[in-house]
Amino acid sequence: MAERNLSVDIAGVTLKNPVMTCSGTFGSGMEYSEFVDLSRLGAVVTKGVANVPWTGNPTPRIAEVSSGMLNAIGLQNPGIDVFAERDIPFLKQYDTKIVVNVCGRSEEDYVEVVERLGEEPVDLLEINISCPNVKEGGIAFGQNPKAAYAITKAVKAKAKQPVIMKLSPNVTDITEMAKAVEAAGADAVSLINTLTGMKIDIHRRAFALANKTGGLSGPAIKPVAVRMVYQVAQAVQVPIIGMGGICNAEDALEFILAGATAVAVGTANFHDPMASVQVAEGIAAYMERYGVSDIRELIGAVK
Amino acid sequence: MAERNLSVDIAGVTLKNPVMTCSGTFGSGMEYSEFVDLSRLGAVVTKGVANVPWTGNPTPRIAEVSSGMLNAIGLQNPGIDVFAERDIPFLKQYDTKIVVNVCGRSEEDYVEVVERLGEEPVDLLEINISCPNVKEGGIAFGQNPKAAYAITKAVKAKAKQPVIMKLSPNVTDITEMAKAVEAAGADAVSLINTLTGMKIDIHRRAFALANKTGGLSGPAIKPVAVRMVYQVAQAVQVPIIGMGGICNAEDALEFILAGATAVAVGTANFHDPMASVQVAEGIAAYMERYGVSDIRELIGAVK
Amino acid sequence: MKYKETAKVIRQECLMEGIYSMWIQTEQIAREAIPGQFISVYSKDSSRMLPRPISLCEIDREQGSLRIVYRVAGAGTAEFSGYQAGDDIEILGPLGNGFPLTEKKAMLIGGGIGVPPMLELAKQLTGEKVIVAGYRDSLFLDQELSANGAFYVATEDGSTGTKGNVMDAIAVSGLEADVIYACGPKPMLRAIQAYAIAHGIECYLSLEERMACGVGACLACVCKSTEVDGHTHVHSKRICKEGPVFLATEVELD
Amino acid sequence: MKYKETAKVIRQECLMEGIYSMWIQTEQIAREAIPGQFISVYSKDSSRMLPRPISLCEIDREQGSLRIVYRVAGAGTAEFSGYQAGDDIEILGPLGNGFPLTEKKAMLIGGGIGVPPMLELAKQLTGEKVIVAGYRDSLFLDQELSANGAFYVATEDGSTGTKGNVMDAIAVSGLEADVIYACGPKPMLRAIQAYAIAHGIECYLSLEERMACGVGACLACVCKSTEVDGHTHVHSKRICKEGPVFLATEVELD
Ligand SMILES: Cc1cc2nc3c(=O)[nH]c(=O)nc-3n(C[C@H](O)[C@H](O)[C@H](O)COP(=O)(O)OP(=O)(O)OC[C@H]3O[C@@H](n4cnc5c(N)ncnc54)[C@H](O)[C@@H]3O)c2cc1C
Ligand SMILES: Cc1cc2nc3c(=O)[nH]c(=O)nc-3n(C[C@H](O)[C@H](O)[C@H](O)COP(=O)(O)OP(=O)(O)OC[C@H]3O[C@@H](n4cnc5c(N)ncnc54)[C@H](O)[C@@H]3O)c2cc1C
Ligand SMILES: Cc1cc2nc3c(=O)[nH]c(=O)nc-3n(C[C@H](O)[C@H](O)[C@H](O)COP(=O)(O)O)c2cc1C
Ligand SMILES: Cc1cc2nc3c(=O)[nH]c(=O)nc-3n(C[C@H](O)[C@H](O)[C@H](O)COP(=O)(O)O)c2cc1C
Ligand code: FES
Ligand code: FES
Repeated sequence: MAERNLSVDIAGVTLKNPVMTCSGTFGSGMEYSEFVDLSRLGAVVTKGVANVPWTGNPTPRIAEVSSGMLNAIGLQNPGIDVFAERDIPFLKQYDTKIVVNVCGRSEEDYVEVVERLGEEPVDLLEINISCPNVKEGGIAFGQNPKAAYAITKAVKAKAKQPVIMKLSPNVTDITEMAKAVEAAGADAVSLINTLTGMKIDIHRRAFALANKTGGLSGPAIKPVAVRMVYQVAQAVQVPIIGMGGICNAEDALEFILAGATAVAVGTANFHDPMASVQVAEGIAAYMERYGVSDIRELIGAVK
Repeated sequence: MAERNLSVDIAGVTLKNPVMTCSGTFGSGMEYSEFVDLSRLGAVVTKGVANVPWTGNPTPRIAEVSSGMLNAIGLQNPGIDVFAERDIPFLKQYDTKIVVNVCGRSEEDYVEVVERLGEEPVDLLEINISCPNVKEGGIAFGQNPKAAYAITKAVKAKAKQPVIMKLSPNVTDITEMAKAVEAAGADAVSLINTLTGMKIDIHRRAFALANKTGGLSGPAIKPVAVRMVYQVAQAVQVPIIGMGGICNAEDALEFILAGATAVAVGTANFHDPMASVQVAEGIAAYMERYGVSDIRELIGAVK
Repeated sequence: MKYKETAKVIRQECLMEGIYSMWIQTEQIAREAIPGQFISVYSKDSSRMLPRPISLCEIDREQGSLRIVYRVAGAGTAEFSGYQAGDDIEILGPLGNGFPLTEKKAMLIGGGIGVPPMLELAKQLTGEKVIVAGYRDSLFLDQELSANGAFYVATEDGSTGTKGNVMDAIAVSGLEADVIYACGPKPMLRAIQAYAIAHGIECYLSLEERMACGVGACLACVCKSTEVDGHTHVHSKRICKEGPVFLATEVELD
Repeated sequence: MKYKETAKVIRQECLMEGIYSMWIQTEQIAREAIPGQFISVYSKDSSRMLPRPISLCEIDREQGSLRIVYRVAGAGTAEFSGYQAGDDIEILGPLGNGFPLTEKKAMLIGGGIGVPPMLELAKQLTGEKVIVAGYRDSLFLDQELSANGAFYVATEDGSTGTKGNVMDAIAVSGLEADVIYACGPKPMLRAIQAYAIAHGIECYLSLEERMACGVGACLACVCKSTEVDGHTHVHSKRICKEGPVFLATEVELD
């Protein structure tokens, strides 16, 4: 039986397999390390971290919806200092790549975190310009190609690690956004962040979330995510990290065939803490079944 | 026990209850009339009709996805002549309002159908500028406020009946679109049409739909739809017809509380042919339970 | 009339690996059903909204019961295969037009999971008939079919009957008929269509397509028709409504 | 350690309308669980992705079994209420911190569906204790609780015990303690918190919030803490991880 190659390359960083975690659904890996051997993942992507601690939104912060959930966590995080002291050393214990998700309210916020991370042993930076749950920053950068271009430029000017720009699906034309960040020097793009949604509690006659709106994630958004990955794959040259509703290897393979070089597992972790590793195993089994010797043969194979 | 008022007004047309059907999911009512008494619906909305017969897309035209489906029917229709001769007389047998959904490839196409319908006993026109499944027309008008304004103006200039503009959710800011069509004279808006999605068959390594992409509908899109109805309700004065994943009265009430004057049931018909009438009955039961004497007390009650 | 029913599973058995046979007690559907029609079966998992169309394999009008025989193809049919006697099953039917019955010398051709609808048809056709069934390797429903007419088998691996497909079996055994009824994979139907047209034989083909409504309202399940269709006046017929059974001369199989 | 298990329902009974009691056979979870902890229960319907957190009502470490008592509040709990002996049940646990056991004179207060976790706590607390339970009207678990300590009841309609809430029952019966454990609706917890702080009594409150991960990773289930929390260094603690049991002085209930 031939060795199968599952490793992929994102901007010069080699992942042992294409499976990562979605920012915000996996903490910094600590909690889920009781269930999965983090060394079996291509990379762990951390919860968004800002220059200073953020309090996040009031509760209720989540609501269940058909085949998915809404969240409005509001990027609660301890700030870069605590994060660098505690979470990075924790992740360094494992044989996996570290991707730090960065959030901010202003260009300066982002740049401060990025500069600070330049001294740290992290492999990739993922810049979240697509969080629908904070009043300032976040999605504002992610719904306008000019703003996305500018923030990418600013981050790239200071970043020591390759930069992944995380795109919002709440746009008319995702390829415009992808082209803008590519033009500004982004090394990769990740998509999709959540679709903005709302749930109303008809008995209390009130919003289900304290924040009124929240981000829709889970299998419900997978068809939109696969479509956007496909569109972006036809529009840019940089590698794509695909996410949105991936629960199993079949789902992940849809993204890879559509053009994603790597994939990330998010909401599915809440349904099954072992989901991420099972996706990686399932991809290997698929390659075995169909005699695919290198995962790269599958990337973008459906056109 | 007090009489409860379920009737609502859309641009001067009184619907006996706020429940309609979604265009394209109910034919012209003929097939479903075996299961539901059409006279118990506020209105029947027909499949999109064009000036001439359209062939539609090749098959497979649909695919199932989590809590929803993708469709790329491509607006197959017999053209306005056959429609006017056969479908309108059929619907006139029932005590319900008739809403004709109009599609076109160009402004002239739309206007031709609208003019032709001016002579017919139909109550409302719904102009579909948001179909993601046809190459020309359709969504092109629905993703650009200027184009939406222009087509609305052109249609309004010739329409004898009040005009509902049907909006696409595949936009960065739905309120911009709603404001544009309101400014151009639209009498009402309906939302949402389908979100563009894709499914890949990983075993055949091919698109699940012949058209590659299709429109995502069903409960999966409900949170996005409720959010957009809420946003539009804050942005315009004209009545809103809400749709997207409504399966039962609870779902419908979310839309009404968010600001919809009427609602429409689509994909749910495929799961249960009686869904539309059950939604109407369930709304009445909710009003009974909470002592709501007039449905209008509920419209937009959550702010 | 069509009915949406919460019917009851009478019994279910596994005919061979991945092929199940289920008898269902209905209120109305069985009493009005004819061979070649189908039912839509609904999943109990709310994430799966669309019904699964399954042909009627047997109809017991007196008992009001139906039999379906189906292959586990995905999550929906896997779910159905777990149902047990007494369980509820949500169904819509009877759907489609069904096979027109004649007294002519008939040939019934089933391929793979297209074999089941031939059983009720064989039982209801009173004239002279031959039944040809094509399988990959293992046989199912073969005993019941052979009790209802002269029975010929083709298997891909040659383990039973003619090695090859149903056309091979027809050729080898020199079978002839005045009317053909067929259900099975598209390549098989295409071959039968060509054969019937070439020989000027009246021929009915039962087609498949992805369905949403199952009743003719959504236009998901169309096939190309040679003539302009009566419904939308293009070259396109609804398999769930005008079909699933079409005259070979009526449709284009591409 | 936490475990994701496909456990087995041992038996289930309906205690009163809408309230169910289920015993579950686990591999590992019961052997490591303590009172005040909870499990996450997963739905079998793929449209419902999030687990339902349910407190442990009894723990049989030797048998490796757990008891949960829950109210049918929506689709998920309605589904669980249909499970029967022998059915699989997908669970994650044991989750949360649980109640710290002491030898002090204890008062256990449960309100409504906050009553169940008091049973295992009562069984494990060896010192002097009173148990106060508040109900709307009908009682459940009352016999088992009264077998484990002095038992006082408040009902909203006055049909049993003190008419009113648990605070009324405490006042009427002049109950006192050196440590309080409480679980129930927020208004009740708020009253107990105020009472305990005013009287300088050590007091543990078990809180509820919507949860996604149940293990501390998603930050869905936070409550306001009086001090900066250790995890994200804001005033916010994770109920699933640092809780669900908090010192009354540690949290703000708004
Ligand atoms: C008129 C008609 C009669 C049929 N009769 C039989 C029968 O008697 N026995 C039998 O085993 N099968 C029959 N089929 C095929 C059967 O409908 C599919 O195998 C079944 O829908 C698969 O569902 P699934 O959930 O297991 O698979 P999945 O692949 O998970 O289904 C996903 C979706 O695709 C649809 N789908 C998948 N395969 C098919 C298909 N071949 N045709 C139509 N839709 C499909 C499903 O209905 C569902 O909406 C018939 C199909 C049609 C159209
Ligand atoms: C730590 C903890 C312990 C609990 N212990 C018990 C118990 O022992 N017995 C009991 O009857 N109930 C308990 N609950 C409440 C129980 O979790 C909810 O009643 C249950 O999740 C409702 O699910 P559903 O699908 O029936 O309702 P739905 O309203 O349909 O649920 C929809 C979503 O909201 C969540 N949700 C709804 N109500 C609550 C709630 N009150 N708290 C948290 N999430 C909620 C569900 O988990 C689900 O994600 C506890 C909650 C927490 C947080
Ligand atoms: C609870 C929760 C928290 C999230 N937090 C972040 C975040 O901090 N930064 C970010 O870029 N994306 C965040 N996301 C978005 C996810 O990373 C991912 O893009 C999205 O959920 C789609 O993937 P999924 O459907 O697999 O969850 C969050 C999602 C969820 C559900
Ligand atoms: C099979 C199908 C066909 C449709 N055809 C049309 C159409 O002809 N015109 C139109 O405006 N919308 C069409 N739609 C969109 C629906 O009217 C509706 O906006 C959408 O499906 C969301 O509602 P739902 O989730 O309840 O189905 C179609 C949807 C489906 C599923
Ligand atoms: S499935 Fe809807 S028309 Fe046939
Ligand atoms: S539920 Fe995720 S942190 Fe508590």
